[in-house]
Amino acid sequence: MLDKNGIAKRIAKEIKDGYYVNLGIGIPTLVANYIPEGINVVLQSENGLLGMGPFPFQGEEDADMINAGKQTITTLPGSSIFDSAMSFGMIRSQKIDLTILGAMEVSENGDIANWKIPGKMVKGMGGAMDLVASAKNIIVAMQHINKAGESKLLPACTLPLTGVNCIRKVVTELAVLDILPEGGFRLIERAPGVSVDFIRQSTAGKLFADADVKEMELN
Amino acid sequence: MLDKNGIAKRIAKEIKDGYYVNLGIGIPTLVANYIPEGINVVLQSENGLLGMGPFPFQGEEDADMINAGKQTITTLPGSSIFDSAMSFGMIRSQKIDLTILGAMEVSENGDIANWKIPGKMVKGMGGAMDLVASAKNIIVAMQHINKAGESKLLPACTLPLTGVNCIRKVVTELAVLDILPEGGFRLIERAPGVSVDFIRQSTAGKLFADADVKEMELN
Amino acid sequence: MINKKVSGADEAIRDITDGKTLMLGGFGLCGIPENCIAALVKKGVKALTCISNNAGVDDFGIGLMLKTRQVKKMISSYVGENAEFERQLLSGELEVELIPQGTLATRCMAAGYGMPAIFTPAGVGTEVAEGKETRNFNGKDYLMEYAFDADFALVKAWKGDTAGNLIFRSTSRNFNPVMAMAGKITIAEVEELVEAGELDPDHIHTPGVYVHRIFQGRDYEKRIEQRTTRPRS
Amino acid sequence: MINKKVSGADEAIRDITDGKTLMLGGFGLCGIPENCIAALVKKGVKALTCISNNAGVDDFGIGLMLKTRQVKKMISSYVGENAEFERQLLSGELEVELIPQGTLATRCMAAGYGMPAIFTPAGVGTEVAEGKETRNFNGKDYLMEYAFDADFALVKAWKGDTAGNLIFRSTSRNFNPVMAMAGKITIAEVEELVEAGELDPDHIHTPGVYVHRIFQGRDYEKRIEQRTTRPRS
Repeated sequence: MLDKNGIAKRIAKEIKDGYYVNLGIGIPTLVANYIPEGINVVLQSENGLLGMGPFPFQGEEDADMINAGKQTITTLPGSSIFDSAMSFGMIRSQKIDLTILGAMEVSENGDIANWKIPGKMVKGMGGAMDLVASAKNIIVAMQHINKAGESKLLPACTLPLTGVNCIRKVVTELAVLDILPEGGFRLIERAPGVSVDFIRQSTAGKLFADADVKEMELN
Repeated sequence: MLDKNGIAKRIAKEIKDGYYVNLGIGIPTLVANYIPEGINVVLQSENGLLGMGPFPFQGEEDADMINAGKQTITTLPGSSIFDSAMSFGMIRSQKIDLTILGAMEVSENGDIANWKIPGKMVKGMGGAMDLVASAKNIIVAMQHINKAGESKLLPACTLPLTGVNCIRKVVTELAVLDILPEGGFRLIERAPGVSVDFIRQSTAGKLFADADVKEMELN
Repeated sequence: MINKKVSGADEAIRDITDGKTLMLGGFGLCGIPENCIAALVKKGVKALTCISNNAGVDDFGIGLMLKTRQVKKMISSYVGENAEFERQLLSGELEVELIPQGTLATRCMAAGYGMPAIFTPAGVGTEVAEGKETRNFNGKDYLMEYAFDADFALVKAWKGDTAGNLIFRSTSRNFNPVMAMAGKITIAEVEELVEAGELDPDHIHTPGVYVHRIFQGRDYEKRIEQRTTRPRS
Repeated sequence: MINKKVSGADEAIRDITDGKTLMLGGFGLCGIPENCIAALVKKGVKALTCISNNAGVDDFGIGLMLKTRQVKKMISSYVGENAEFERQLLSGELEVELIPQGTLATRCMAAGYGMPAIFTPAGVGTEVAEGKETRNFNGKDYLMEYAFDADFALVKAWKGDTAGNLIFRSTSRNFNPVMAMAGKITIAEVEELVEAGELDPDHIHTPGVYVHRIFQGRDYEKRIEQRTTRPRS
């Protein structure tokens, strides 16, 4: 079973040289720590930055330089700054090669819910609806099961949707799964030490799994 | 009867302190020469400049600094440069207080034709269609009659239209005329030495004129 | 050039009265019009509709105006950092319209660019789409979203000149340029106000034509929400 | 950063083949991609559709490609400076679509901003409106105009870096930034190409994500169409 860093590490392997990537808040942010050496990637932050660098050194924080998670960050040589309209312009026109974001629920037909729990939580969707509606390549980083042991990979989402029929790949603490165009989760890799049976038990949506599905390689 | 500079001089009196103004090619360009002292006006050039200054001194022409007539020009303190989308964005959102442009024909209901003579002339509309469709305040600088003595202020335009029902004021070599909301030209001022009768003769469209309409003051 | 300079925040917001619709620039607490917000709190104007990506935090930014109950309605994309906001929302004291961040930005741009409506795929198939026109282009569904209609836009820039030209610094740019274009009256507060002619025309982000009033702000706090650092190795 | 640098115009246009749709930046002869045009003439690629505000003059700019009959169709707003153009148009050798300048700019922006269509009042009631959807918003009629779909955008900037970031100078900016955003493949030629990190992130007009290839141009002529001056008094 993977921890958050393990999920981030596995997702980092999906990033290819030359990609422009948008990382959501939470686990996706951690992905930046695991991008392999020699891979040139530009991180977009939808508040208006291409070329997000690491956190600043202590004492060098700049209130004017933050990422979409409101964290102080830095630029890199070749960075550019732009306004919010252009930022979402480049997202809508699919200039961003890969979007990685979190989810509370994902359904077997690729719907995603991650912004609202009626009566309980009203943080808002931020840029997530724009990202999932526009991106050509989206990976969801999420927990496969909640603390009560209930699956979050469902036949249909129960929470208000963020986007419909848009997710094609999910990485959880248990597995890597593709969502098939015709519907259903296809198990691609197991987390180390996790059995296909346990993944099947933990997936409420339709699951297609070969008995001999391989274990993830994380290094 | 006014020459081109006279028309420009008369139009300049319509410009108020604090106006952003777009000047078309031809007579309208001359208007800049007659803006009264003490009136603060910012000229917009739709290729992407606010704060157009005078022509450069000889030897200081800059190929990168031109106006919408492709003339070399200069900037003024407080000028700004922007792209073509923003330029027409500010035109459409009516940030420009006054637009002055030329015409080949104007009709008594405020239509204008100035971009095409079928089979003869195909220069294109440039920014004129955007300007006339968007501006809240448009003055047309034009010849009242052509070389054959025919009126260009018509009941209806004969040439392909640039815009419909958009012109409210016309200044010609003979007169200043308003176009009434209900249709028809209303004579406001006569050019020096021009009679109301001659203006009536020279106006094919419906004309409303008091016998004692005043003569223009040009200084 | 036309001189847009006013003495300060109080003069700049003099005609913002009860019930007006305001746009406020900024993302989180980054690039917010601190001086204008303080002046609005001091003035006590009420029943405002505020269009802003976020709602500040409990004790800063738009949060200050929520505390004093000056806001009737918020139109935002993300409000997750403000407990007082959540309380007013859940109790029904505050109307809230949550819309996608890109839709928010583009509806501002549409107003500034004289486009009455735009099409975006954001929110198709979700509750955001309820009651909206959906239209298919090239096999993909889009929502039609209308340009905002705001009485005032309050923005914060780094530098500005007396002609109203603005330059933003780093990611404090965010919504400020698009809102500056969109207000019927746009008020800009700047960290440094210079004479017309001191800014390079090629580097101006917001041309002065969009700005009606400009003043040099003071006592900027520029609070940081998430102070993240790395150790010097 | 991702390195977008190529050796020069020939390499940059290597995959522009017969029948492609190109956007070309510039207003008149100001800010046109001189090196790319020269390379296209040399290569002799044919049956091109060119989207450009103007068509150059007889012996410069896109005029060079008209002379060699490489252009099948022009989409422009103003073409009044080119006799060869007028001849080909009147003889029927050249297809021409004339559209309002703001519509041209906004259809480029729409492509770059992922908006399938936009609304503009320009051309309502004229022959430009023929066959187009008209829609009324708040009592005013607008035409619906579609985003352009161009295979390549060829733009000219003043400075650029290897990450593809562009800075334009003076009014040579014009259509270049909006076309840079709009091409499926965007090729930028610059007067000065520098390493990533040498340009101020706050002053970049076109972020590198929009630019696929960049090269340092040479032998810029930067011809002036209307050399207007005033005497030194």
